[in-house]
Amino acid sequence: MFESVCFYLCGGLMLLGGIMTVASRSAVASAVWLIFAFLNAAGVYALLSAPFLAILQVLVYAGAIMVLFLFVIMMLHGPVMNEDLRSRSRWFWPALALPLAAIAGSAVTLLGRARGGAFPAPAPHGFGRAEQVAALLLDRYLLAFELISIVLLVAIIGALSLGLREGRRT
Amino acid sequence: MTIGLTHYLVLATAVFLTGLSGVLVRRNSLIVLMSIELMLCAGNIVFAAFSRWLGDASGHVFVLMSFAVAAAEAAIGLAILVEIHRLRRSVNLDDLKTLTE
Amino acid sequence: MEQVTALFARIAGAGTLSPQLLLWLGALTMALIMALVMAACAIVFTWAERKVAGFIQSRYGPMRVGRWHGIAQPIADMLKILQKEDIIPADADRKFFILAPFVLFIGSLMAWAAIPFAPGFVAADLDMGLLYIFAASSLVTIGILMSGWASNNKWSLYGAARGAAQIVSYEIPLALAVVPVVLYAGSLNMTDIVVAQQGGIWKWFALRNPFLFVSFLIYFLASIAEVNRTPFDLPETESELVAGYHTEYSGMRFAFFFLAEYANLFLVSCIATAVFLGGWGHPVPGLNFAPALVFLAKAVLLVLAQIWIRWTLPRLRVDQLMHVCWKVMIPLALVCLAGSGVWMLAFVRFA
Amino acid sequence: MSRKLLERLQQEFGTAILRTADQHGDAVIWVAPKDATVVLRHLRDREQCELLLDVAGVDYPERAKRFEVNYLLRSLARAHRVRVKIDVAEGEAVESATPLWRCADWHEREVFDLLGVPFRGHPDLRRILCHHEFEGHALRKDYPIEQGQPCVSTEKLFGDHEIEQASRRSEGVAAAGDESGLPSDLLTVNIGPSHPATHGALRVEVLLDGETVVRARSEIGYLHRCFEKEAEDHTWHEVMPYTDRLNYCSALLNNAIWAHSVEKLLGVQITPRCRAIRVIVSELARLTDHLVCLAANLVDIGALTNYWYLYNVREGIYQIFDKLCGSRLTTNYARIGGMSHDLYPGFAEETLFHLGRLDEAIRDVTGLVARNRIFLDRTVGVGAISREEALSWGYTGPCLRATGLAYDVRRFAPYFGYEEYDFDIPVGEHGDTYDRIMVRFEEMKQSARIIRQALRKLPEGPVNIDDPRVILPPKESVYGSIEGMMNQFKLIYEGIQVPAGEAYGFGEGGNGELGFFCVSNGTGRPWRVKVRPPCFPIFSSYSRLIEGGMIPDAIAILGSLNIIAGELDR
Repeated sequence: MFESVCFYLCGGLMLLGGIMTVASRSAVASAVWLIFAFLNAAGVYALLSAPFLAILQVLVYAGAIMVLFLFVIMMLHGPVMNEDLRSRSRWFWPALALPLAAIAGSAVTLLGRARGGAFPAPAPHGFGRAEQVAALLLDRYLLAFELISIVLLVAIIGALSLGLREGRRT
Repeated sequence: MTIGLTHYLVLATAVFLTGLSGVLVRRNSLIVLMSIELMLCAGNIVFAAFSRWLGDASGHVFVLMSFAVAAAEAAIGLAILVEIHRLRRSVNLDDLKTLTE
Repeated sequence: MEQVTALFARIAGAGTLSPQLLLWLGALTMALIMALVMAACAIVFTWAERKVAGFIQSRYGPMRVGRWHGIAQPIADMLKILQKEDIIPADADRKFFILAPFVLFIGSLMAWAAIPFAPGFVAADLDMGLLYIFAASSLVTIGILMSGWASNNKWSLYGAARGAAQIVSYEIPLALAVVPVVLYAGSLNMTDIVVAQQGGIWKWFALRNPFLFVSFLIYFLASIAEVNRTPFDLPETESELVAGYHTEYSGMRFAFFFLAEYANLFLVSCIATAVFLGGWGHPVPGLNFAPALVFLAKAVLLVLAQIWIRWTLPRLRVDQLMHVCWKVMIPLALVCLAGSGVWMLAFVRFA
Repeated sequence: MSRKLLERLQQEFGTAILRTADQHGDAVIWVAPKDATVVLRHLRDREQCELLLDVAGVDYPERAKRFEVNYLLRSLARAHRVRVKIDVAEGEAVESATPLWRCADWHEREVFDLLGVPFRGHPDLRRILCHHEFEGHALRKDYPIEQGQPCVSTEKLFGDHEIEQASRRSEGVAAAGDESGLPSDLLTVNIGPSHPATHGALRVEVLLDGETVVRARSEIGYLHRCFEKEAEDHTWHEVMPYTDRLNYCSALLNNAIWAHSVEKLLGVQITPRCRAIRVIVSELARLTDHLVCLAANLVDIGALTNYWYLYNVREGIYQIFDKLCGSRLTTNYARIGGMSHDLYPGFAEETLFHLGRLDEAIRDVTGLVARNRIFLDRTVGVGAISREEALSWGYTGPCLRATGLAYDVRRFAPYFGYEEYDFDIPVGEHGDTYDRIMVRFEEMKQSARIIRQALRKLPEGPVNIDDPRVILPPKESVYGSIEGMMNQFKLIYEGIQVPAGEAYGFGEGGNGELGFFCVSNGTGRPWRVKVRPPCFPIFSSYSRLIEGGMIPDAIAILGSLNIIAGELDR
């Protein structure tokens, strides 16, 4: 019961955040709604017995990625962007309504028929904790771990080379 | 009814499609980037949900990878956007059609 | 927290409340206590800051309100600030302008939940308490950015941009500096970390090995930057950016910024106490009375040290700030991490 | 000295030099507007007149060529003091001296603003002290002194085109053709007129690329209150309290130098005791000036505590002033021909006590900052200016000495008997913010040294000269005799009758050479008083100093230049 309430709360708010992200006129409002959605996503992770992911979700998304977004929005002459009415085409609401309607329909039928694929009762102890994920990451998925480092390294170098604009200095 | 895998999948799909419609409909490239982040997030929920269903934390590793990709995407994407803004004074996708013309 | 839940259970009578409800009630009560403690600390520290500043600057500081050394000054200040007119600039983005101080405040409030003041005295004894604290305090950045943006003032915007860049950058050495401790403690749980340091001053992580001591210094300096205090007070430099991101705030909303600043000051000191300085443990082995007081004493000492630094040093320039972070602190923190690892392999026997 | 120079000039230029004169040791030459640039260039290049002190315009409505423009030149190496006079009629233009001296820019703008004399070839001939909506020219004799003009709009200091150009330059993409018409990437920010770091009402409009200042332009005049116009409407004596408000951090220096200037015009010699008192109070005022400047500058850099260490001493000196003059800030202590009254008993002991505290404060503060890494990073190499450039910008005082040039009026042209005192002239090396700060610290020590010497050999005797034309009679004689009564009446109502003539009286102010160019037509009121505020030319170089630096640098530099708006805007 408690879990259901939490799920509908977090899930519903996350979806709301997502919709508002897409629907907001101003980029700053979008970003703030997206942060809201991500915070609720952290709640969803917690419900899925993935506390490590939940905390990382907040740390990485809310603490770093979205800060970067907000930073860039503000630096790019935000006031102009606020009034950018063209940024939402008139197909917007139909385009948003269609998938949501489809989802609602399928959800009703799916959940109405099946039992919702109940999870195997309580997750094993230590499931989704930092220790477990770390053990996996450094053992079975070492390649993934290395890939992550390479992706991040490339991203750092790429962002730096784009940001430094060396060729522009006279 | 207890909350199960299907619920999470439905939620993830809804979030994913919301993000997708954002990518398709919005013209402000910053918001498009944000919509992509939303889609990635929806994918992560699917990973985590199946991980829970199967009782195997391997899915979490992939979520971590996806975090890294999302962070890298944001960093590079925003760097490119800043650069475009410098050259064009706009981040509106309709203004960035030089190649098609 | 167990004590609190037990208390509730006793009041309501055994069995009348479900365990889950009890858990939530307990957590809420603890959170409330924490919020009150935090507000009280913040208020006391405003007074302490002024007295210490006065002492350093060969003057008295507040002397009038309250009988002894202006002890009631913070209360008078609070009353005054509550009565001030609440101004929202005409061109401001109203929603975000109103929301920003709360986001900032909640960010620092949430982090308090995982601080273990004494054995069992912790609102939420999370398995990943340390990570949780970092995650919660990262919300502060968003509050700063929102306030700077919403004020629609160029100085605010500059302050917010500086603040965001600074806090995001300094979070890296801050986090890297505590990793060696996690290595030693083998846990992210705050209580576990503190328990691992019991048994006298030589058990404290800051003094376990030279690398950890350097890590502690890095943590301490980076935490000053995290809370925007001199010499790292660039987001709100009065002489440059008027008041930075809270230039346009007044009255109650400004009080939120003000409180959050001092609460954060205390928070980072508490984290340092728990992570590096043995938490509630006495420096002399064998003693174990008044653990909470010991914890508070250490944290307050760190706060005083931060105040001392603030009134002694000039402030850095933006580029120098980033230089210190990226080219000095982060490499040094990495070296300390590696060094601690090697030290552990070489000298520490695993139980 | 000046005769030889005048002879040389006459040989060189012949009839181009219309007339010459020697006024109080200043070589004065009259030239026609068309020859002005040639003569000025010759003076700069051949006679080493590297310093353009001031450009002073005087209005003589009854003359055919109504305006007289004075270029006040100074040669540090050869000790020349030259004044080049150019007579122009209404609407006639003077060739601008901006190619010769950078500081001519603002000085000529001031003449243009207040008298309406145009300058040909001036790069930016706009109003400077009066606002952009002002009509007429305030210092013309036919401008009514009561007529005020309100200003209702702000002036944008940068046009869109300039912003676009600066933006291109900062990005280095000037070659790409299709960029034009796009809004600029630079952020326009106003530092001031009310900003915590301006310490007075100044405005600097900066174009920022991130934190970097790409272009800057400053605007002054927010505190303009027509000191020079007021002076023309008051007797020589009544001007004294107005001088308090020029550089309000060192009012006593202004008092003393004003009195000195008028005495020069009168040709009177003050008593030995008066000279010693003036030296003492001048140096005390210099101390307060430097203390305020340093305290404010350190606060701007973030070292807040030093403020109290320095201000405690200033407070002590202000208490001395309070006892001595009856007020702390606006002292009004000097009188033409003497002082308002003698020192009070116990003055020497109190002063020595506070000098002891000064030494302590200097030790404390330099101990906190002088070797502090953050402080060094913030100040060394920041806002550096070379010796040549500083001279071209008209620097004097500590800012010039920071570049390594030991020019001090107290040594160059001693007055008040400064030649009798033993003191050093501290100099810097790089002309950066650090040097400016350290030069001021060292100068405070030297000032203390001078004060100690002066107190030790303070001569006895009268403070005021014995001259009923200049000095008010004692009260007994005012109430007791008809002569005394008449004397008092004449001096108060008609003022001191100063013989017709011109004199440029100058001394070492807190920020540099403070001068009063006084013109008398033989009546009790000045015909024209032109102040040479030391920070006026220094502030004109401010934009140049901060361009390319960051906002925090700009703030640190502003503090180290010690811009006092009261003196800047007059």
